[in-house]
Amino acid sequence: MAIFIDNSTKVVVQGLTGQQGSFHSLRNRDYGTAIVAGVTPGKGGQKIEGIPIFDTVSEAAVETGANVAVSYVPARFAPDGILEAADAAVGLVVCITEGIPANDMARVYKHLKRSDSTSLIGPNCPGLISPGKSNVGIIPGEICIPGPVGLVSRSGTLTYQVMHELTTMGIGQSTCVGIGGDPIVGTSFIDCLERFEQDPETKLVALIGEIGGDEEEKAADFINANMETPVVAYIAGFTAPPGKRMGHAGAIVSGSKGTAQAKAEAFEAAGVRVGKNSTEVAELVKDALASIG
Amino acid sequence: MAIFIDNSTKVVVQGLTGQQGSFHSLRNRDYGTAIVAGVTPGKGGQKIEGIPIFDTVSEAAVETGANVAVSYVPARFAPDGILEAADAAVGLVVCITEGIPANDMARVYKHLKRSDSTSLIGPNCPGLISPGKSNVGIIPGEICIPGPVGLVSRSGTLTYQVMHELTTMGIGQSTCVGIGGDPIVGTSFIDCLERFEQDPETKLVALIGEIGGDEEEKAADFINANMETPVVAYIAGFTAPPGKRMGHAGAIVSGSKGTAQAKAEAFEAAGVRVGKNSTEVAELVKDALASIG
Amino acid sequence: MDLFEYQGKELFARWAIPIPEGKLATTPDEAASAATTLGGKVVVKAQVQVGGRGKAGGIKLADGSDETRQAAESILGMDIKGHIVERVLIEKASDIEDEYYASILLDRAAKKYLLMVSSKGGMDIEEVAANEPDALAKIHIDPLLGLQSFQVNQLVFGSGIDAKARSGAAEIIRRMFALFIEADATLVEINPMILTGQGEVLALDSKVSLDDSALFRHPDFEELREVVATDPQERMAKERDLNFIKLDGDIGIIGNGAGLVMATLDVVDQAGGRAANFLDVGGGAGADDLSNALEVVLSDTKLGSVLVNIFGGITRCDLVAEGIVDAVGRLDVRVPIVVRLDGTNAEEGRRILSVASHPQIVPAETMSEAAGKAVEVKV
Amino acid sequence: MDLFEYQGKELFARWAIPIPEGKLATTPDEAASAATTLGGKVVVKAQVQVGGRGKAGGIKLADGSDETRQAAESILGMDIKGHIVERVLIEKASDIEDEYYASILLDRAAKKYLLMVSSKGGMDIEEVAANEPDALAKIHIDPLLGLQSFQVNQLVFGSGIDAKARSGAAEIIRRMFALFIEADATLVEINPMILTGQGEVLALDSKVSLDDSALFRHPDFEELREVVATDPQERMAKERDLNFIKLDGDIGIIGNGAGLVMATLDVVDQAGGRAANFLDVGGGAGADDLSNALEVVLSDTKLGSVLVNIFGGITRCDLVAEGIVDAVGRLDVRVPIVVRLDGTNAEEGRRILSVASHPQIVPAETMSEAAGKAVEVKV
Repeated sequence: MAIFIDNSTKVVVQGLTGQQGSFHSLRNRDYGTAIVAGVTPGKGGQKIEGIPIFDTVSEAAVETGANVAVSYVPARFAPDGILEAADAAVGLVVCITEGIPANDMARVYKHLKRSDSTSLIGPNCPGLISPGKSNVGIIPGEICIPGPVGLVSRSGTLTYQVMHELTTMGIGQSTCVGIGGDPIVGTSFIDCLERFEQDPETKLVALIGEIGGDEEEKAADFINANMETPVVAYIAGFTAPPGKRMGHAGAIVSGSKGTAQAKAEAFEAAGVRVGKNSTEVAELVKDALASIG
Repeated sequence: MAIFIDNSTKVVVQGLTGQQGSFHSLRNRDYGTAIVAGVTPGKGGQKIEGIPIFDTVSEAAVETGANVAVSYVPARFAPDGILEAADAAVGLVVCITEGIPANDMARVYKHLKRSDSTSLIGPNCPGLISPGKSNVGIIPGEICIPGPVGLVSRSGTLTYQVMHELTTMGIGQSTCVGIGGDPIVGTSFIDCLERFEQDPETKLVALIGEIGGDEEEKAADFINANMETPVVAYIAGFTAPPGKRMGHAGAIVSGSKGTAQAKAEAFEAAGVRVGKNSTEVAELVKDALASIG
Repeated sequence: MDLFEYQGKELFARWAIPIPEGKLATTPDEAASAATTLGGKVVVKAQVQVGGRGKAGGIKLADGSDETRQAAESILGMDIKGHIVERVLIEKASDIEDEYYASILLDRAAKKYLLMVSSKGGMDIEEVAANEPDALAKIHIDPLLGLQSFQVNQLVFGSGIDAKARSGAAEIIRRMFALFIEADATLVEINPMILTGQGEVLALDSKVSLDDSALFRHPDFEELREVVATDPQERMAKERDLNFIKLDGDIGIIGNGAGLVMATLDVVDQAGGRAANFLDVGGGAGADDLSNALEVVLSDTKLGSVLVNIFGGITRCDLVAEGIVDAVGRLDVRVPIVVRLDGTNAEEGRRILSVASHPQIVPAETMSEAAGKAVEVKV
Repeated sequence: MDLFEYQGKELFARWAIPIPEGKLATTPDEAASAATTLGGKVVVKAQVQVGGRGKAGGIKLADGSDETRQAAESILGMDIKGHIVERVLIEKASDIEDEYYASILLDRAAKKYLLMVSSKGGMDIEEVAANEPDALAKIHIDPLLGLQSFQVNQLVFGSGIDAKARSGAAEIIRRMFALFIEADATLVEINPMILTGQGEVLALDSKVSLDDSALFRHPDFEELREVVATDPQERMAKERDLNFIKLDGDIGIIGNGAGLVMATLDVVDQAGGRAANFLDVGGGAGADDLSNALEVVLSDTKLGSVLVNIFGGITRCDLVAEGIVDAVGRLDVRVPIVVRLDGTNAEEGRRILSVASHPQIVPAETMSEAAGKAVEVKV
């Protein structure tokens, strides 16, 4: 098992005919992911490297049985793309696109929560990988190996850093999910923790947070109340100054809220050990796995 | 028992300071209904005939424990009033107001269905009465007596006509609900049938439909599939010409759809006897009650 | 409120939905001068709110002002299924390469907007739905979310319209939706929507219904309404704020509440009569309303009798009776008026009528009895 | 993008939110002439994007052009918490009867908009929330449904503002919401919102942040952005499309990905150093991006060293190395550049750097080692 994606995953790509979409989707396919369709209105009937293109997602889903959509379309078209994938009932939508206006996402989020039949990962996220099974998005598959650690993160390259350190130590991963760094993302830490808790393959979870918002604090409460699976955490941004937006639209410390310190304390209060840097996190994971036996 | 309203009902009136609102609400109070509050922004702190006025519904609900809101506010303000009552979580909103634009109701309906914690009866309806217990709206209480018949109708005065005939025959009613004649109303025939089916006091249901839409057909299917309680029906508009809007915005025959004939046939196919006029319906009710014993 | 084709097209123009160039004419001379202004071949189209005007000879092609004048002469004044043609629309003839269909309405069953596009235009859409479902794309629009671009794609690709027409059709769909919402329409239909030889997509016909309840948001639509209500009796009712529909029988009907009036029509039918109209005086009607209602109904010269059926709730039967007495006093009443009063203050009402003892007032106890009498006493 | 008070008020004016009459001035003479035009008493307000300008002497009352010139002279050029005052806003003095607070922002926890109104204006709203919760009304707005009238009522009645201010405040709330949505703002705050002796309600101050991601919908906002980016190094980064934030240490930081760069700042701190900046070259950066990034970072004359921390994914470490070699070749590099490369093509990248063997390039194996070295080699 794994969470969200596995060997049964069939992916339809929104924006496959674009530069980013084709580059990463072909990499995903090389990894072994079933990329079954692309969608570009007006290019229906064509093929890209053997992958059939459709005019609409619903047509693609019906024809190919795709159960995951991944979107690389430009920010101004991406909200419509998410809604289209949800409307086609593909079940999981992964939106890699960054720079979607917050108001657009607020509306999309509200709409998706009403229907509840579609999970959205992202936007502004690297996607997710279940090592050895399926890779959807831009995470480099080479730095992962299959194993017992579930990883969930708001960040991209920082996640790679942690995955790399784990892999270097010989510790594999069940699924690594980049939930995205925007103020509004479809899937929260808690959504992933819930799934990891249910996944028999995941023996331990590493959570990588960052400044801004209160998702880490909520995750700490959730872990405390609901999780048997051990969790270790890492927070980026201890030295970030208040009021500055640190790259991610969501990464901003407002007043006394959203600081890395507060988040680390929340985790520690919930019995979650917090690493000070990526190397320390990897060490904590190693220790915790050893103690599980 | 009864459905929707009974002795525990406490009503907040939106538009109590208006002419219609005060007239009917005082009549409702004379009937024995607990009219606990009125809402008129800017008149908070005043009293109308001993009933305290508040600036907002939420304040009124908190202060008085109101669990039903009834609205008499003008059509252009009524959608906002429904949303306000839903936001204040009063549980049941009865909107008497007629002439609300269809687009406004489409939005309100969608919003209410998302939250699901509030039932709306109406708009453009006479309200409802549980004889001897509570009367909310404009139905004349004098023409009812308590008894075993549940009554649900899209019409106003036609309902009075049927109630009157039943009462004259000595047959009482558990609850009479006017669901309203607009194309979009909050509570459907089925919603009421479901409740009547669950209500031990209701031994038989009389359903009064009219031309337009397909709510009667859906009700017939529902009765066939889910109801033990016997139902008799009556449809108005056998002689209505196609394409003309018969008073109610919802009462219009489009092409071959929505005719009284089609509705009557749907009911008969579901084993529901259909009266040709109000007297015949009352007779059918009497016969059916007699056969229940 | 159902609009004429030319009124719908005025709205199309305001919402930037492309239409053929055209002009309205009420006389053959106006039509001829319109043809001159437009130049080239034109189409002369009867403006009536009923289907099948083409088959009835209400649409003619003409070349030049003389032919146009002749066409207008033959069409103006024509009776198409009971509708007299008072106006013709003169439009530049289009070079039609293909015909499509597009519409939007409120689907009351789904409580959502329903958008439909078909590659088969100029036909009855219910027929297309039944016989060629692949040529019809239907989607529902969430009222809170509104029309999304992907839905426009689903319509243009799903309906199978020509690739050349896609972008033009997509633009029209977006604008139709904007018109539907912003003008508070209940129906916007374009049949046919055409692709021209020049690659343009145009609305060749228009069918637009507006939500009467939303007119308060659109004071500028009042003038559309004035044109729409052409029947003198209907106009008279509108001026008196009465809910009136003309029917083709000879028994005038007055009641309170739409459902009760519909039921009254049915009971009259069951008694072997035919209603001359539907008239709902509404809730809480007073003496003036009743008096006005009788005035409107009695203005129909083909009338044989009148049935007044009132169940008092908010409406008080004593006031109803006063209104009737007032009306029979001030009007020349040549037919019997059967009156049935029940509910609030019914006894007092009956007393008032009996005191007035007007020869044309016939009291009745129940609805069925009233219907029977109305048929019986017809003159 | 955070706006200056006067820019926020320009938007207020466009969305019909009442503000005092005012003029912007960049010199004492302009200020004096503004005072003359406005007439009467004026307020001279420093335009800086930092709180506490009042206590710092950045707001002065003046009567007539001479006093205004003097006030402007003392305020222009002032350093308020590191912000140099380049502009003053000259506004007609208001007759303040009461002070309130109003704001709207996106509440990321609730995923809804949060509207707040308080009868306690001119104070820190978090303090009001903590100490006088009854004076603060908060409501969430559903993004699909939008602001409803009843919610406006809940705010004006719930906050306990004066009855005289209710209708003016209600109107401002509606317009704030329209501005928030239509301009794609992430924050609109009015503190204080005042009631004047004449019964008007005005926005006396403005705090507006716009969503950078939505600027494509607002090409006319580009000019606001030009004024906002005043720091020369930040402007240089913006021209090169780099995500840059100026900090106050002496170690320049370059990395790929916001999370990784934040983590790099932390590791430098743990190693006893202080970062001079945050610079994220983004995903898929090429040689030019790296070369540009180094140019921007090295333009800081107070720098002691630079740390380049790259984890290659889409980004290729060989291209990163080429960019570094290019930069050290064309720039006058006076500080050591510690480089750590990992991930895609890392070995090839390290080889390129080693071949170039530039005296200022210091290789490192891991993030921690790199941070340690960057502190160690500082000049």
